[in-house]
Amino acid sequence: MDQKVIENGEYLIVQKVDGEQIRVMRFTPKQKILIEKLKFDADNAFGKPYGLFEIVGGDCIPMTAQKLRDEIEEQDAALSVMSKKEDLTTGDSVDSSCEEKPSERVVIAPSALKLEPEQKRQKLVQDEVLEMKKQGTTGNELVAKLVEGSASFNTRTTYSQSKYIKRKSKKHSDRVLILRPTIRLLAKSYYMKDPDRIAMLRNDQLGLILQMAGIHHSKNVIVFEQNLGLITSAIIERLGGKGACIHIHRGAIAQSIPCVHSMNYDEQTLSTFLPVRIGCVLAGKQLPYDNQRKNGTDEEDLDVRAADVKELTAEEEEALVRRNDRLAKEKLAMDLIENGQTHSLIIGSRTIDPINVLEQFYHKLAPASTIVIYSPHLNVLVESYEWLVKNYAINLNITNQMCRVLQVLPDRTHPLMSQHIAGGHILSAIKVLSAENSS
Amino acid sequence: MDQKVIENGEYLIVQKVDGEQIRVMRFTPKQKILIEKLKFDADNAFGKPYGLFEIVGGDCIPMTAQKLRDEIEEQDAALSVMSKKEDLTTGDSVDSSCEEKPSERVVIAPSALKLEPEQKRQKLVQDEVLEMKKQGTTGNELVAKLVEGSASFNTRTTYSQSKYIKRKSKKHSDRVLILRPTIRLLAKSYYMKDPDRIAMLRNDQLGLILQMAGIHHSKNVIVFEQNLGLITSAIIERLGGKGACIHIHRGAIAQSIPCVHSMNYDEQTLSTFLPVRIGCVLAGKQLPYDNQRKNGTDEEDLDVRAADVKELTAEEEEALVRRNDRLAKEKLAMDLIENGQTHSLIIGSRTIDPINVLEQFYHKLAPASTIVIYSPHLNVLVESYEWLVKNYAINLNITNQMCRVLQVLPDRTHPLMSQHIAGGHILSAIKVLSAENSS
Amino acid sequence: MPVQQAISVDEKDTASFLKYDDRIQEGDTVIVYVTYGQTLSIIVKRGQTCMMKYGALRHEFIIGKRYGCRLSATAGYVYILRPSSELWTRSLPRRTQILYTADCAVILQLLDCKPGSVICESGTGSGSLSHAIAMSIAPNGHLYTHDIDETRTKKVEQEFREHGLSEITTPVVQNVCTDGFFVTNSCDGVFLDVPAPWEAIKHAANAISRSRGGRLVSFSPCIEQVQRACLAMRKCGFIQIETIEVVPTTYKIVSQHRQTLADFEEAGDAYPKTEDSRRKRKLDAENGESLSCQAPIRKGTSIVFPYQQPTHTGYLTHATLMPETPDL
Amino acid sequence: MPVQQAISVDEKDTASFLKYDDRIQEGDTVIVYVTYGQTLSIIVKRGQTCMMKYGALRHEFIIGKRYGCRLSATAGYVYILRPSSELWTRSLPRRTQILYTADCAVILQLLDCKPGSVICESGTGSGSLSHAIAMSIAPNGHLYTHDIDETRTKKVEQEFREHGLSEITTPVVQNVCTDGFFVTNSCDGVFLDVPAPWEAIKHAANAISRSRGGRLVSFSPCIEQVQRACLAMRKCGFIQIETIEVVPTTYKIVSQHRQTLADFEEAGDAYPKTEDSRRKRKLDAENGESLSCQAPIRKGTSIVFPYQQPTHTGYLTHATLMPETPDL
Repeated sequence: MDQKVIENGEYLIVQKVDGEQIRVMRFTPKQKILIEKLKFDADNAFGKPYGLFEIVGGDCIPMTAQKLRDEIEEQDAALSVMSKKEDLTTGDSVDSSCEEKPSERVVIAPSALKLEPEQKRQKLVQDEVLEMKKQGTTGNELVAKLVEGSASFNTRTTYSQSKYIKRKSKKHSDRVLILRPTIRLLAKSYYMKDPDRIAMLRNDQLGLILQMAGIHHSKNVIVFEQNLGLITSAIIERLGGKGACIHIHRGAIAQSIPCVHSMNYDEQTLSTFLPVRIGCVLAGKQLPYDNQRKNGTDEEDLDVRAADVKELTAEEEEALVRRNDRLAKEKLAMDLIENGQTHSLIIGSRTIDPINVLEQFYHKLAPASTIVIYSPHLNVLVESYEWLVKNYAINLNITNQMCRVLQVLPDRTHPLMSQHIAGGHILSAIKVLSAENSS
Repeated sequence: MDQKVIENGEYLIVQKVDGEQIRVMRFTPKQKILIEKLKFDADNAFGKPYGLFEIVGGDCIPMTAQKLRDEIEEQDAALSVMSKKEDLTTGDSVDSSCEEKPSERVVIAPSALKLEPEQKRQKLVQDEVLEMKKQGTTGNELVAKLVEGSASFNTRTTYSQSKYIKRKSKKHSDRVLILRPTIRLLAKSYYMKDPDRIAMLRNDQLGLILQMAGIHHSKNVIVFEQNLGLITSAIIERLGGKGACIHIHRGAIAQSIPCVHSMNYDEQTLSTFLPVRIGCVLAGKQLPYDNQRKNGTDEEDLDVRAADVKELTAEEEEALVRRNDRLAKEKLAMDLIENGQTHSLIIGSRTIDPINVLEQFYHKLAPASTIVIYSPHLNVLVESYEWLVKNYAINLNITNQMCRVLQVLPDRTHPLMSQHIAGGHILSAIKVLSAENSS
Repeated sequence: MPVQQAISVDEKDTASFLKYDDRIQEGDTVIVYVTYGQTLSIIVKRGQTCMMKYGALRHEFIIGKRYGCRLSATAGYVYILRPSSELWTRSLPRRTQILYTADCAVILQLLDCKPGSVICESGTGSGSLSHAIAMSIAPNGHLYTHDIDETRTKKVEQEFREHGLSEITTPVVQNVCTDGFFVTNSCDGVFLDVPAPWEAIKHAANAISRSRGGRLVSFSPCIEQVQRACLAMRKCGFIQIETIEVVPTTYKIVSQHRQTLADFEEAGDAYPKTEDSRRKRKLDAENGESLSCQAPIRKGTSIVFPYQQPTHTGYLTHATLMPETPDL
Repeated sequence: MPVQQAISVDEKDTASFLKYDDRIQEGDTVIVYVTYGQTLSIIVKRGQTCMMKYGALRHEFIIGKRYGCRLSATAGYVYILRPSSELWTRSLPRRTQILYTADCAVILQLLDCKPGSVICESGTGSGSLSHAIAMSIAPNGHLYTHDIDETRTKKVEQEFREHGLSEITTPVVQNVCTDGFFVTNSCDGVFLDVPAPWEAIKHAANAISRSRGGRLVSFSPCIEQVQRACLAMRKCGFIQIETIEVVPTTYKIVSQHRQTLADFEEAGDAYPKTEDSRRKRKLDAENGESLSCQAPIRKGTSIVFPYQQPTHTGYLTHATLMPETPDL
């Protein structure tokens, strides 16, 4: 099922090592991939295994794990010389060298040294750096040179050293990860890039939604979300090709769901994706297709539709097949809802009042179903909570959670100084039967 | 000004070393002080300097800082033998021994050792412990013995060791701190004991209120609070005997303000405390005293009034003097308000709608005054925010903050596993003049 | 046509924790929901009786009822719920400190768990996370869960059998720090919750598929464990090493009290006490949620509750091991 | 009768940052509030002009105006505010990384600062905390603030003079880690913000009054610094050693969008963008607060904003040194 090498037309995750961006993009021939000032040709990546690459002159050279390990050993050896400490017994096994205490490597420098301006300390001039880059010096080599060139490096506090190395690494690192998208990486990518459009839904909270809803293989789930398809896509993945992810959407076709498209799902996996039009939900029955209606004008679907446009001649027939497939899936989904065969309702709200969605679906859920509502606004959930209590829900719970990244470096360990912290709240509950309906 | 020794009738903070409670109590003759199962006579504390005491047989024996240092040195020596490591060069100065790396002292034990039931490991039986206690063995000695008696102590992970020592220490420690109350300790005491009654106001948030309001010597401040006098008392302290802390209160006399009473303020410091009845505020003028009205029935004032009751014969005259004093202060306060001589309004809300308080006082504040509103409920502050924007306030800011305690122990450092986390939100603003009033 | 296949919800071979029958059958594991704080997991068996806060409930009464039903016990009502990994975490018999749902949920995300994933775990503990992983990788993935304590692996093995998860799980008695994992060069993810994770990391690297690469997540309460683990991960060639901490906060809905100064002067601050549920009749008390909504005279609002909450469980350090690709 | 004394608000000898005159005089330090993000501190002086985002403002126009007034500059409106330690922290000329108000506020509490307190601080840095301390201990306390960089102490000395705080402050050029503090056996509290606090702790113990005892607060970004500092504190006889971390979150008020499914089907989610302030006229823009309230068509609600915020500044370790009482 899983491909081993990068293929033409695939959605991929591109990320610089220690970079700040995680980009989701579709690799097509002759495309120039640009990420945080690093540039390479998509063509050079095709046919190579997913993983870590070093970019040298626009080419992608794969890095193996072994190569990385060797490199790290070299670096560590160099560092231990640099810190002018006696070498530890080098005959040690890997095991005991892993146990090396953090404090043995770098000692926090005594306080209170006057800092000189950066320019004075830095002997390598800008021109030299540019020259070396032109000659194909890799990022890591450059950083090493820059560190050497900084006369006062050893006298600065390790705190500034760390900042220094980091700054330099960021500027010159030429390593890039090219990976198959995962829900985790997609979530992080959108959260960093445009938290507003996914209603600030973080990966950790997405996980909680799935866990509270109890999503797993073969389950039937109703989802209404305003999170660019992130929740929907995560459900599809967890269903693993069996069950139903009933996706309630605006307009004639499911739109604004880039997180579903970019996961490169195979046909079997995608078979559980059952889009249902809001119009049908509101009408209480399946409606015929309205061709006059504008189908999805959002940017996210542009490339999908752009691809369609190419085969204009066969378009009509294909469109008919696709439409029939959509209608069949929609019918299936609506039957599951009407027959009380859905076991979970997930609402990922950004602007929608969850109560309005609850009113549409809650009463049709099978008893013992799970309900999970995500919203950036706590007050919205307070009202949903009260609605649920009145409608025979138990096990109600409202949480939010802090998620903080730590910098873990010898003698410089602390939570990151600044991070994205926006997030939402999660309300979860279980529907039960009233006393009268229980017997 | 500051007393040096514990006196009869004083409010004091009592806290066991590493205990969980911080108690505020008034020490009176023949009183038995009981804290977390430790008992001693208040009489034994009178005349001794505030500080750390060891309780042996109901007596309080002062501990000096020097004694503590000696003891710690001993312990460390014992520990370093226990950890079977070669002693570090003992001739080192204090300076370098302070630099001792955490990881050098205790090594995290290898994983995966089966744990036997506690009873099996613990050779010292309960009877022996009781016997030793009767013989006056101090808490520290007992813990040492218990640790010795635990056969598998050294084979357990240090994480459990730490928990073990802590559990034992808590059970047997006989050390107690007797201190003069400070705002910090009062805040912590009430927050731990009864967060509900101070509307979950934490010490760190109290600090932020004072800082955003800009409270300092000689300022005139209006405060309405429902936090047991905690905010009021903090303002009184920061005024340092000059300025005005105009305290808006319910009923005929200021009630439910134990945090003011228990600070043992001298007359000069208390002179800035100007209580004003809500009745007068609502009436827009000073009202005569209504004797029929019940004066403060809350528990907090009981001891104050109990003290009054003793001198029943002189009571009437004294009451008259006090009432005249109260009326004079109230008049002063109301004049300051009416004349636009107040520069800060602080609202510590628990049940009050801050907007109602703003409506009473905001327009009478001097321009450029600071407004700070505390509430456990964010939605209340959202509405106050909107009110303030409409009424020429700028520099608006809503924050809350996490405050977390860390356990810092060699190889066992982490945030406490469980803590009180309830808190509130703080809205701050500055009143400005409209364009018309600016010239 | 895959669509038809996708929605068949009732197959003989689906496991107990994964199946969605409408009615409860003998042999099913069900969750008896007593209060928010008390949920019990029982295997329904004729002749047996479940004892809890609200008295006794004979299993006979449960069989044939619908999931989600409300049943009378001798001293109150309970609800019968479907088992889920979240409810299991709250109901399981605890043999050790367990991982709670907030951490389990994040760990599944960090391991990229999905149907078909092969995951190694150590230690098994009480099987809280083990169940969460097994549910997420069903029906064609596999979980190898390691513990040094045989009683624990035996117990979780039995639970997996009862819950229809035994075919996708293999409990192993093995010290992963000294002896490595049960499999090598084959899994997609390794989870570590051991006192000295740095000892296990090179073994984790060996367990991960060399052609696919994989994910590593290590849970540790102390920062020093994290520091050593990070060094070890770096040495073993892991990349994108990141340490995060997730701290959930739970809220409670209460009715909001908003007084004017005049109200307050008149009545004082009769703030709705959190403990004033004494007047509640048993019927109200049977689930913890009804407190504020029985008489919604005032607007609801949320407060952080309880005042004291977990503020730390452990740090989660996660990293990626790249496939061992040949140089091209 | 102390009451009369307590409310005299206008004395000749009170300092500039402490006095509460109604009208602005020449020589006063005032805060020019341009936007929420831009506040300037200026000393009002005839003939000078203040340049900022909204153009130029001649000081002549400020003199004699009331604090809190709104004034026209050449390209917009500004407000003239009284200086406070909070506004100073946001407006001061930064020479180093500074301590912000959330930390300053907690530090004052942990040091038990009040009028009369004698406090030692190191380093002075840009004087953000120094001002906060000085304001809180006035009029009869004293602050000794130490830094190794003379340009910094000189600068803060000048600022203290301009702000009427020089009598209660003494800036000192001294490395407290090697040479200790300016005073011994006399202060009530010591604050440390130095890279190697453990080197300064025995000196802190020496600076604290032996008869009164005192408080110590140490600020450090890294946990390793905290670990060493805690060991040093314990060795030097400090008790009740506690490390805390305070992380503030700021909110913003936006109008809430609550759609029904029908609304959404019809109109899409035209969520109020955070950046759609382009249509705002300059008049609205002049203070950052007016965004949502100009047209309160919808109910206001709060969101965490900005999305990225400070999540760590440093750990605060605080401890108490008991008085050296004689054995009784």
